[in-house]
Amino acid sequence: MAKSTVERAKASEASSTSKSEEGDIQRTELVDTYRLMLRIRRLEESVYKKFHEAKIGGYLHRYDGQEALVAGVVPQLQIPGDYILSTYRDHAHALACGTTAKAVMAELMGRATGCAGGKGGSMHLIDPDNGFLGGDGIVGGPVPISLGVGWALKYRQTKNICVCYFGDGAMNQGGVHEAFNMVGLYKLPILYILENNQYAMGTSVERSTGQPDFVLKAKAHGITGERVDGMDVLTVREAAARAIAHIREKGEAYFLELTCYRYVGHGIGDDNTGGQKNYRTEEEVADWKMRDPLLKLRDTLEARGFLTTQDVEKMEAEIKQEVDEAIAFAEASSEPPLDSLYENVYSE
Amino acid sequence: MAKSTVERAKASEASSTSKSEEGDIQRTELVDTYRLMLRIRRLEESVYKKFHEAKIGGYLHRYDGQEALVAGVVPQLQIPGDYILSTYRDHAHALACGTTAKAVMAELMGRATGCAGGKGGSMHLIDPDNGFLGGDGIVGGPVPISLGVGWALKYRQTKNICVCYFGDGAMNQGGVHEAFNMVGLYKLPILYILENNQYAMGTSVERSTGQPDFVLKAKAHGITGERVDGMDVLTVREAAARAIAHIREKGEAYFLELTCYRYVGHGIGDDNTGGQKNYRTEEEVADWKMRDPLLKLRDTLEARGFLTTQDVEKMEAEIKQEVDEAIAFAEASSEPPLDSLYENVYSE
Amino acid sequence: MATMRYQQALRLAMTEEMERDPNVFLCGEEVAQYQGTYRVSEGMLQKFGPNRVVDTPISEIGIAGMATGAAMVGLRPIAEFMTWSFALEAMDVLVNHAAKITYMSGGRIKCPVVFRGPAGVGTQLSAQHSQSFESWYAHAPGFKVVLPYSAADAKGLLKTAIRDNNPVIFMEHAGLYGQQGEVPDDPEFLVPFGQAAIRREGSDITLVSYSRGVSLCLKAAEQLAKDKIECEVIDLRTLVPLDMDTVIASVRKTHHAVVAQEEWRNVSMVSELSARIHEQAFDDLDAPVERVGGADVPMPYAKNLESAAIPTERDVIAAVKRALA
Amino acid sequence: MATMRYQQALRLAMTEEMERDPNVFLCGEEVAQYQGTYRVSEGMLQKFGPNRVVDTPISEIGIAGMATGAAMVGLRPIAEFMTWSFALEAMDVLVNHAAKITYMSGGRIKCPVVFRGPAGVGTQLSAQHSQSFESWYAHAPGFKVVLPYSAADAKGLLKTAIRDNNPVIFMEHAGLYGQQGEVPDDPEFLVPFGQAAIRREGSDITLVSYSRGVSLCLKAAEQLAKDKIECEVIDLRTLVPLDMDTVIASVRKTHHAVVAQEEWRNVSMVSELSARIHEQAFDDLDAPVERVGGADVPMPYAKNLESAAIPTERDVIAAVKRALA
Ligand SMILES: Cc1ncc(C[n+]2csc(CCOP(=O)(O)OP(=O)(O)O)c2C)c(N)n1
Ligand SMILES: Cc1ncc(C[n+]2csc(CCOP(=O)(O)OP(=O)(O)O)c2C)c(N)n1
Ligand SMILES: [Mg+2]
Ligand SMILES: [Mg+2]
Repeated sequence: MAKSTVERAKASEASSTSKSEEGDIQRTELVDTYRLMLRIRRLEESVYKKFHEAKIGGYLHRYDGQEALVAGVVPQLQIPGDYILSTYRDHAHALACGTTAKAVMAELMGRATGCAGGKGGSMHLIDPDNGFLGGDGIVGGPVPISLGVGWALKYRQTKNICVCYFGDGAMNQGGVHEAFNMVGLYKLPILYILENNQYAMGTSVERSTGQPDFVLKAKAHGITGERVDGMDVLTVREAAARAIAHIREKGEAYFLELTCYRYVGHGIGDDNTGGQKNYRTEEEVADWKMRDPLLKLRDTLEARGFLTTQDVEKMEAEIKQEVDEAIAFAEASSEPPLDSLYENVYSE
Repeated sequence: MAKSTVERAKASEASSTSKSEEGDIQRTELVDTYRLMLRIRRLEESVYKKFHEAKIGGYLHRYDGQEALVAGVVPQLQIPGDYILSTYRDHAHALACGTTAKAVMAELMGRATGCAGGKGGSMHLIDPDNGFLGGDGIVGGPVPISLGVGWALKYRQTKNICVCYFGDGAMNQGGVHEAFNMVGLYKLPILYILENNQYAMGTSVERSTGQPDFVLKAKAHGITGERVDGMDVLTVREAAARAIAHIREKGEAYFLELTCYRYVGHGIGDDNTGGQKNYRTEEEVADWKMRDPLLKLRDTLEARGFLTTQDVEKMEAEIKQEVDEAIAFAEASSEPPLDSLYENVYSE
Repeated sequence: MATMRYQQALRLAMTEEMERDPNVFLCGEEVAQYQGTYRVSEGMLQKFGPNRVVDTPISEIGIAGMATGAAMVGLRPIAEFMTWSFALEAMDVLVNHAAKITYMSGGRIKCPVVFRGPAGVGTQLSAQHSQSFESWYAHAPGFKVVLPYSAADAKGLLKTAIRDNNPVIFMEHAGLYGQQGEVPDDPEFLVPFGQAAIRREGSDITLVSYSRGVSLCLKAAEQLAKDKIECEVIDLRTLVPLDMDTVIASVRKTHHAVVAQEEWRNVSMVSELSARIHEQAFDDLDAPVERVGGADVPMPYAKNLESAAIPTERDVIAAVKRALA
Repeated sequence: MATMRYQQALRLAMTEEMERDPNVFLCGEEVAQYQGTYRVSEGMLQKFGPNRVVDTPISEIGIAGMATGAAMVGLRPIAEFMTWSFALEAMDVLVNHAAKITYMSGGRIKCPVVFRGPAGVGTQLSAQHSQSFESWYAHAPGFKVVLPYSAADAKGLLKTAIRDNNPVIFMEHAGLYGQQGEVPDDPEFLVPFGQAAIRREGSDITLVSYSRGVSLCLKAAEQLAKDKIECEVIDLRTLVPLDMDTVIASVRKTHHAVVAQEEWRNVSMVSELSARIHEQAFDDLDAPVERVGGADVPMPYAKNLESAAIPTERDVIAAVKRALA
């Protein structure tokens, strides 16, 4: 989807969209945004079950509640050309880049047909052909890498950009600051998206930072930025459009802090052990769910007459089928051959 | 010197000194400050010769031009009790803490009588009994350590503080940012002194930072700070007094960026190869020398009648003797015994 | 004696030492309010309060610096790495500071700090989270390197580590946290460093390992006993200091040895053990020392590949058969 | 053929490869305007401009990330660490990212990056600056590990490293920078990885080393020749991949071996070499393989202690005498 030329055209329109024009954005584009968020939500909702069936192993981090952060940004990118980096909480990013649900689900199940041939797993989804340079199991890990990707884009004198996602907890990693400073110094075309879902595992932002204004932390290294509501995908779209335009024109980085919330536990362990009780209340979770990005956009779309209940039911059915087929595909796929254990340690 | 009770009393006075009262600071204290700067200058001037005589080896970093940064701060500390950490450019810090010129020179020559028994050398002078926790060969290295020292002081509910020196280049080290953030979060009694001598080896500040306001970088982590003229020891004294009072009262960190200049090369290699020609002009060096902290204080003292030419000549003679004796002592001292090679890998 | 899990034994060791010495404190990610990622520190915040059980930001350099600096001025910190993989971020503080300050200061500074946390392979945690690097820490002088296998050792070695005046690399195996064992209640129960434990006596071949590798060897020994092959199983407990006397005495008796670990085999602890046994018991050996280790690849995610990358008792048995062939 | 210093040969390799391939660039601290801390990149800024010879802040994590990320999208970066000691700061990027991305991506991402710089002991640079950790990099899968001894290899191996599609750990010995040697001018002169060089032929004992350790062995061999002891001296050139065939073939001929390196001996490359030789040539050995390595202590500053900590040809000679005793 993100690859279609239509999208690419729209992306450039979007880049020059001002608040007033926002209302005129084509129906299809907004509906596609809703569809993407719904695809992410439904896919995420399916994975815990597969874990409990021992079809998925390892760590498993879901994106429920944060959908707007990718749906409001990635469709505006030029893929191929632009690059995306994210954390271990990366299923949504892969889907948004255009990785099929089948390739994602097969990777989660460690099958040869997975986007990383089964060698990466949930934290390491990757799809270079679609611009997705992968998740990363190390907090803050993608940020020093983004510096190199941004450097390459500038070195090659392209107009492309790198979008790098990372969490609020990652702001406390030294490597992030080294990279920010160098990105500020070299003026590299990178869009930083801070997924501020309020917690790093069980540690709230207040309990982990000496100074909670993350935009100031970016500014301290020479990177402009702003904080916007990450629960409203239209707001995210606008901010991303502004940011992307700024980057492509000025050829320098931009920092977006998107406030959002993670509905489920940090990872499946957190849900299984009920560890969440140690750091947040059910009321708090409920309050944030009132601001659900999918409900919000659906209301807008229905109000504007862009979407009917029937449309949504149809969409739900299509997506259910997509997810079911992805699961069936993954389960039917074979594990990587044993002799591939020693393959890919090196490239030819 | 820094250990005397007189000093301790004065230190507390100093802590409450305001600009207006500055004029009344006792003669002895200012004269001691001048003497300390002169001792540092003369000792530093003696070391290259010893290197060329192959009496001193390894790297060798001098403090000429930056004397005010230690002479304006360390005498105000409560030693023992307070702690000091510095970089590999650490001869001045050791002297200011009260380490004898003999123990310093013997360490530079790798003798058993050195402050580290000859095992540390120029970059690793250390003298815990005098509160000096050592130089550090790693850029930014002292800063994460200072976090632990500050933590211990708070943990023990003392009113003591830790003073941590580091260079402008160190601001680009991730560990410095991790530590700053935690110091801001935990509110620890640490005075950070950024020795901004304009260059990190051959790299000027402008060529190494995305945003040159270092005070803002500290603020971004919740640490208050200010930038002051490090070429004027009285200004440094005042700022340090303010900072120390703030830390002891509020129990939280303070950041001082002291602008200064390194007269000689980064290290002796830089002087030998003439590498300096690649990054700075002789004019620039000459301009900064016009602002020499020793000349400036001497003028003030002579103007105030605190110091006569005769006093200075006497002081020079005493210091020359001190340095000569230190060299004689070091040269007469024996190398560490060979069987000490395997000692001190572990403590009992 | 009480039966408890390895994980509880670790908690007991920390609790007893914190009760004994007010200079001991614990810091790390999620150790306090969250009760520990693996519940090792469960209840300790409630017992000792936030000044002694300290949650940190996700800043491994900061954590290592906090612990090292505090140790340099007389506290006895225990720093938890959520997993040892993340200690890679703090390598400069660990190797260039904690491990060297005593030597660089000519012995004037002590650095009594324990760095601890889960190490080794979990279950499908992929390449970045399935490793432990004990071989690295054993290579760099200045550390003591400790990897408990039994629940009793988890307690006794951790208490010794906390009382040691040097930086101790204390690696717990996540796969052993749930393992039950008999643990002495005695608050003075200390397991000395540098004394290997003979977990099983045997006369035909010596199996040397540590941490979870010991269980591979014990399982293999059981199997082999059925074929009348009697293995002596040695648990090193600490890699630095290393108890070669026990190993060599056993090899002089059995004339055969297999050294085993779960981690990557190339340039590792089993390489060192093999070299030393050959050096010190060459004439007693009837066959070269056999090494068992993990596959030299980043850990794959897929269950079948992961299983293939981790050594099992079958690999130990095969090595024994090669040695005795 | 031209006579030039090791250091110049490195510069020539980088210059030729940058002329050949616009995707190659050099970044690091003081590599450009300052002309290189050890003058390795002297003149390259003037020749290639600031986009291809890039000064960085003192940010090793940033440098490693810059090089790794750029390599992931098709550039061929050469990142210089001012010394390998400082790479400790970037260990996570090196080991958990550069070395693993190809495997974690199932081969979908290539990472053609060279990390290079001076390694090993200098002259009285103290504990934090006198070390190189090649044994660590050889332990962690995903790297190629290269340590040139001769000026010709400095050129030929670096060119091969730059053209390799994988992360290469390229360690230069500061003590060899000034060493002269004959270096082929041929811009296609490449020294393949995994092919050891026999620096001297001999029939009595095999000496295996790399980097500056080779010169210790050659000096020892000269001395020993006077006592009619003929040593075969093997320069491994690359530790990963490792050319054991050449080593084993030699040992089968000489029946004795000494493995030598300058770095800490415990759990190191010489441990691995000893283990492998014993495993692969046990029956051909008349005596156990002898290891020569640096003292297992942080490097002391004092000249006499430093000299005592670094192995010399005397240590190699002593080891040979033990082996032949
Ligand atoms: C360097 C490092 N330290 C610790 C961890 C363990 N860990 C994994 S996720 C996580 C929390 C990260 O929180 P945040 O950055 O806010 O991202 P979020 O999970 O909220 O999306 C931690 C501590 C890690 N993976 N890497
Ligand atoms: C982590 C690390 N990287 C690089 C070096 C090499 N190095 C030593 S001093 C120095 C310059 C430091 O400049 P600055 O911090 O401004 O301190 P100054 O020398 O000016 O006092 C560099 C790059 C080092 N010692 N440590
Ligand atoms: Mg978060
Ligand atoms: Mg400087």
